Amino acid sequence: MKQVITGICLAASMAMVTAAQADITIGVNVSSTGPAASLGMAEKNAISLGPTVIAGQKVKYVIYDDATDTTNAVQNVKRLISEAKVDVIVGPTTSPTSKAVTDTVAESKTPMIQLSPGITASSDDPKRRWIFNAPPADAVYADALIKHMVKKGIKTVSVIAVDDAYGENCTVAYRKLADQKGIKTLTVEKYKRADTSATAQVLKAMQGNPDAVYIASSGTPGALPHVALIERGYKGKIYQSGGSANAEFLRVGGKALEGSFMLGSPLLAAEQFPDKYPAKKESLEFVKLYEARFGARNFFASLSWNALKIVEAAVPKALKVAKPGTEQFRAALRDAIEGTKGLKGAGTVFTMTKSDHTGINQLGMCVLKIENGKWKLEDHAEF
Amino acid sequence: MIRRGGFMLFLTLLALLPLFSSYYITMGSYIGLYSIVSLGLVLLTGVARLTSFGQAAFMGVAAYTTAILTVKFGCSPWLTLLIAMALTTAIAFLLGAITLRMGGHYLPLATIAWGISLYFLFGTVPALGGSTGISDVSALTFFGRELRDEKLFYYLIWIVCLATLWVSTNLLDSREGRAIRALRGGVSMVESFGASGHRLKNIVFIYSALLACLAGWLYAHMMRFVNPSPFGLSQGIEFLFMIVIGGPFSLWGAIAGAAVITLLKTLLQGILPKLISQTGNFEIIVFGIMTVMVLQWLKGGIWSLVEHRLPPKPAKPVNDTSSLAQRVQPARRESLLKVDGVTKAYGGLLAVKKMSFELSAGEIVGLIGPNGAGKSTMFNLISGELPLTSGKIHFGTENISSLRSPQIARRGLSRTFQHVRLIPGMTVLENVMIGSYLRTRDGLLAAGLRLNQATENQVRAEAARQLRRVGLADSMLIHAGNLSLGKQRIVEIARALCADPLLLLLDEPAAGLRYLEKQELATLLSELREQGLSVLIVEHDMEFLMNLVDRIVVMEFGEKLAEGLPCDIRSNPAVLEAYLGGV
Amino acid sequence: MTQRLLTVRDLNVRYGKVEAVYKASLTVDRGTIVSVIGPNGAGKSTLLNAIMGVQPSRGCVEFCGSDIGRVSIERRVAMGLCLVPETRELFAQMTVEDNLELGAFTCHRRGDKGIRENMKGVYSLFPRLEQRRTQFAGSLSGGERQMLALGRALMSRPTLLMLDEPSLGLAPLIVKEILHTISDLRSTGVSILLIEQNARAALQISDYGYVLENGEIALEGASADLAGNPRVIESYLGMGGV
Amino acid sequence: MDLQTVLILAQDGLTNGAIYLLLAVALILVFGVTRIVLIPQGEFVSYGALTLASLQLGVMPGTVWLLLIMASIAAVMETFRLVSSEAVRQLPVTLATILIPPAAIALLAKMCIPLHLALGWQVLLTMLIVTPIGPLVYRVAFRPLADATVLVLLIAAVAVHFVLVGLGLLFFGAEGVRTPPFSDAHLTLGTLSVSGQSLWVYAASFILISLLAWFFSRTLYGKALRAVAFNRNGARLVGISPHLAGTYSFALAAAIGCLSGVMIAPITTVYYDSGFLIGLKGFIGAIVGGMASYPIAAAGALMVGILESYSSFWLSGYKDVIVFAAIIPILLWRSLMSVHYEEEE
Repeated sequence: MKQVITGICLAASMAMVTAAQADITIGVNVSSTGPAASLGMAEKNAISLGPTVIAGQKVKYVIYDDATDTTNAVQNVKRLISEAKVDVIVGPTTSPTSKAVTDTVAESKTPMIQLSPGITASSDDPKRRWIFNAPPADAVYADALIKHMVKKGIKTVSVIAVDDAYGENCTVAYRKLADQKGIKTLTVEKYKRADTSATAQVLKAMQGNPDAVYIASSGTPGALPHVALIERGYKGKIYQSGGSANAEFLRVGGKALEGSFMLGSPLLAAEQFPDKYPAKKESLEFVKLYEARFGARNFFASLSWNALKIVEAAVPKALKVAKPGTEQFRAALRDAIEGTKGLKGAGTVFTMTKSDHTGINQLGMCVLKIENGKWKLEDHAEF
Repeated sequence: MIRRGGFMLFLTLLALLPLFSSYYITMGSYIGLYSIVSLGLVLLTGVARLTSFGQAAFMGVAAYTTAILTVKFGCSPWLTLLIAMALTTAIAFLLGAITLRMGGHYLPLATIAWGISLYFLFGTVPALGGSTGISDVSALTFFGRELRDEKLFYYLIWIVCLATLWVSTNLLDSREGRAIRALRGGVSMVESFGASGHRLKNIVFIYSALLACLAGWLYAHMMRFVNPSPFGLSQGIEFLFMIVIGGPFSLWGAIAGAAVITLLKTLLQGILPKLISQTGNFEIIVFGIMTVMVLQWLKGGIWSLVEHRLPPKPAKPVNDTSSLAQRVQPARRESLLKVDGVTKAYGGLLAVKKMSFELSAGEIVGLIGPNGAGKSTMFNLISGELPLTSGKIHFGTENISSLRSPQIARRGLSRTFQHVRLIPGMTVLENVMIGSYLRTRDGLLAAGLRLNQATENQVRAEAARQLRRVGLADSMLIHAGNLSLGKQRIVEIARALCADPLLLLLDEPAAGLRYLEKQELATLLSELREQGLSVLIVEHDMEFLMNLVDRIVVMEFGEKLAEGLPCDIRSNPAVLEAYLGGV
Repeated sequence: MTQRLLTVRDLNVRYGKVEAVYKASLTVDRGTIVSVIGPNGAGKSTLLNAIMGVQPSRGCVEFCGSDIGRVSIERRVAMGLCLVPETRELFAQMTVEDNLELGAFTCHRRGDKGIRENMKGVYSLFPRLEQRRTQFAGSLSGGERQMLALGRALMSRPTLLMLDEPSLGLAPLIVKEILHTISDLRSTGVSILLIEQNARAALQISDYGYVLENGEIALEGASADLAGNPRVIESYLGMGGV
Repeated sequence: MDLQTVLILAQDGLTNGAIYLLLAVALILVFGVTRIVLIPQGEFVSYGALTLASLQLGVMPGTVWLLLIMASIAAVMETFRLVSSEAVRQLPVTLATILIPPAAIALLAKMCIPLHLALGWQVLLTMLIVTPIGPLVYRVAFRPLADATVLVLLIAAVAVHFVLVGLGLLFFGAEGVRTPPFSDAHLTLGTLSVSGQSLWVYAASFILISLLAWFFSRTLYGKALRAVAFNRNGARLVGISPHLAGTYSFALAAAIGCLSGVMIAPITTVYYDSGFLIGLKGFIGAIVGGMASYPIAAAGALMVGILESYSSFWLSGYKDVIVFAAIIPILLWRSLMSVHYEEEE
């Protein structure tokens, strides 16, 4: 019995020793399967375009999939922290998974750039101190949406939201602003990603003839109610939330999408932006890289790409303080990320502050119109 | 010794695991949680032959109950545990009450539906946090100290897990537990000893739901965050895979399964993306294939491979000191059973037509007739397994025509079966102990906490006494399946005797027995009569009955053909015609 | 000239640890009726089930000169072996005609198109079935069910028909009718292996008989000889023993 | 809610209900014949839709690979079985029947894909590809379990469901598809406009149900399947092999599932895992029918469709909760109706 115990202790100490190397390790946890797979897959693709060397240090990526499951997400993040000893985490994809790992990340004092909007983090909250967001906050979306609606003279809106965290968050952010601006919400209808029909929801939404219908969904599921609206002869305006901004959506939705509006990253119509748009060069660069490898450009891919950009910019500052793989390095990296200023990414410009860990303003947002199966720039913020 | 050593080694490993990285603690905690759920599922699936895909949903009920009550109302987590358990019991009881009377596949189908609707409900109701979930669930407190350290939580989970293992083991080895294990011999067998099959099934289902509830409650306080995704149907299915792969017939199989699936999942998530260029939760393909393969080739799961190599568990000693209370046998010649104009119709077909006969205390009566004459139907009418169409049956002075078999059993009627119904995997002694179901009162709580040892000893002693009475003292600790048919029939008689009956009903006890075995059986029955027992035997072997019984009732075409002393019956021309036939 | 149709040698059947049939050997010649009699529980049904392949067994079963020990039930049916079990196993929720038609399933698979004619033959044998053509099998009386079971078996054009207690539970008059029919079948070229508790009747219509007791063949001989054997008669009233 | 809305909702519910009806019928068929609760039924639906979508994009559908892989596994299992039962002589014929049809179908698909055939031909090709997967699933997963209890078969069915969903993701990816409708025509009845695709669904369901009714009541093979469902022993004694019946019933189930998938693909977006929920709604119909009665199950399935449609309108967020919770009163009703039922092993 004694020998066994000694053996186990030995093995344990061996396991402890192996993890010490000086490379920068970036842990990635995305939902490349499960309900959020279409988002996670693109995010994972973009990671493979990330830098292999930052400031002379080799970069090692450790990538896990959480299958859009919170239990898995926590497990993966713990694994990244304690086994891979990562310096920074990119991910998770969805807001429930992000929420689930919040405690773990805070306790381990590891900076994390999450790819879901959900939680807006700041240094004031000890738990969310270590968390940064790569996508614009829901409020930024809602702001652009409402502005455009006001411009078009829309007074009444029905919302059709997919029944998941994304749909929920979009709806909440939208309603907050809409109430302020005097836009009346007639009804909020929900449907499931795998539903075979959204006719009933559409009929309900069309009651009272709203000026516009706002569809809040991510990925291809947004097409189902959209098509049903057209089939039922809805003549008003249709807005799609930013989550549907990918080529697959255009393919699945087909003709029905013509003339509808969509919130999205400037990335999607980067070529159409005037040259004075600050992040135009960076956006086009990413589009070129990504489209060469993976086909059509993707907003979600740009999130993880931007997250890596933020890390790339922050690492040199942190290296001055400590060596990668140490707690000091992680703390320094966190501070450096918080100090990000005017960093140009794909389709946005980041300026973080202590109270704002998102760092994206209206520069990272535009309204697009779908014409001939393509995105046409409809409206953008002043710059 | 090996068993004990293995267990100690297991405990040591558990205790030392937190020395490794925090990741191993998480894995260990998950394995512990899943083991708790799987333990319940083993009882449900492996022992009671029912199953549920809704265990994850029961976890969800508890997790959400505690999350809401602690976050929104500031309740103590210990109070919420009680509330969650009450809620779980209510839901499980309802589901069980609705489905358990029907075929075995209705419960799992209902749990699929309920698992899905609950999952969607969690995701939809705004008060439950919607799909985003509820964060900042309060930590558990022990004597005013918050349990936030994951190492401590890991130990807590495993203490709970080992405790449930202990309780489950105790339960299986108790009065109710034996009856539950006996369910696989058919509900009618268990009911003939006064247990209600429906109630037993419901108990197992509720118990397994409660274990899931406990795990869910722990989960919520460990993660301190709940959202619908871990409580979906696929998690419920994964639990089932755990026990199928781990081994559904052993409690340790649950822990083995939980460990194997959890570890394998992690391993596969590392390996599969390298093999398949795409990412995806492709481990489900592997789990599915593994499950089908285990079902096809290794019914006992992984644990059966281990169990195979272990020495058998030592038998508990029989200490024959105290005894169970016994009924007073009625005086001889007193009327014990009176069948009065009983008819049983199946649709238009009359299986039994206006049968009437009587049996007095201390008598052996034979009910004979050619095959298909309606003897077995008559028998099942008396024992209450079939309802009568018309007529009356009196047991003693009481009319039992409308009672069901457990109620009739309670009044002192014990039976054997035409096709022997012993549980092959239980020892002869344990099989006989099932017979005493109605003679003790031990509840589930006492059984689970091992407070039932005094009565258990009594029951064991009583079963041993009955086995000695029928001359099977040497075979007590053998598995019942290893006995010859003749001995199995005698074990059935011992089991019936263990219920301390006033009347013993034997259904074709001599069928398939060798000549010598028949003689031994006849001797045994004569002896029992000497001891004051009354017996009704359904048989078609006249030779066997001739020198044994006091009176014979002959049936043909569902009707009484003749009744009288054996010697008269033998020369009755109508009986001869019925048996020999002619063209 | 006789020809061996079925040869069973040293057949053993076990239920768990119990030997239900022990070293049973019997033969059936083409164009004969052979009966197996014996008390209940002697293993008669088990024997037939084993020959049919319903029950796993050890030993040798040869049919039409080939070993059929590992052949599936369905193939045995296709080879011309047919069993009418004690429980009849009719399709109660289907009509009489459907039952008969399904009896010819293997013939149909072989490409035999003579189902209609076959059915006519059965109807002429049991005119009562024709009257009840469209009734559900479950609504028939006991005797009619037995006729249907026999008729269904004949639809497959069997070479050897095995009947398990064809008189079971039937009124004497109907028993007589059915046994006559069985006896007539011989002339159509069907051989029959018959199991009966009704020993006298069975021995009357059969050519050769076996007595099965406790899973073993205790006696065999020409039916006429067996019928006269006092031991045989006695054993049914329980005086014989082994 | 005005009359028009009522009508549109009813029509929408009926369209989905017609699909559930087909699935319920297939489920009852398979359960009756093999005692398998066919949880993976839904996967044939998504396979059908996704295969058709791949053909339209001119890509080799992943189901063809699945077909070939399954056939190879079946061939290995069959070889093993025949060798161990000393029946090697049957091996060449058996292997040929297992391997040649899938290979031929794969070859056909390869030849047809570059031709960009008309929709009708593509549907036919889809059916040809997906249908044989059914019998192969039966051969590989269930046939060795033929003597197992309903419970074990159910667990195996769930495992197969997992495998098929996982393979669906592997072969088709996570994105959804939508195929062009069979016809763009609209039928206008008063104020109610019915889409051409809905009419296709009604027509196809009706034809399929009629065909099935004819098959079961008029053909010998149909009767043989029913006979196996009623009485397995009796069926064996007249020479109907339960394995053969299992194979046929799985083929029918796969064909029905595939056709359902092809028909809904233009109405909705189909994902690799969409089939499961659709299949389960068919299940509720089947349970209404006690897993035995076709007409009651059909009524139940239509009821599920309608309930779904109206609850989507009134309480869209709770639609699935309502639909799946409806099973509880249904089971209660069945439980009260059923006489004491006991399953002996």
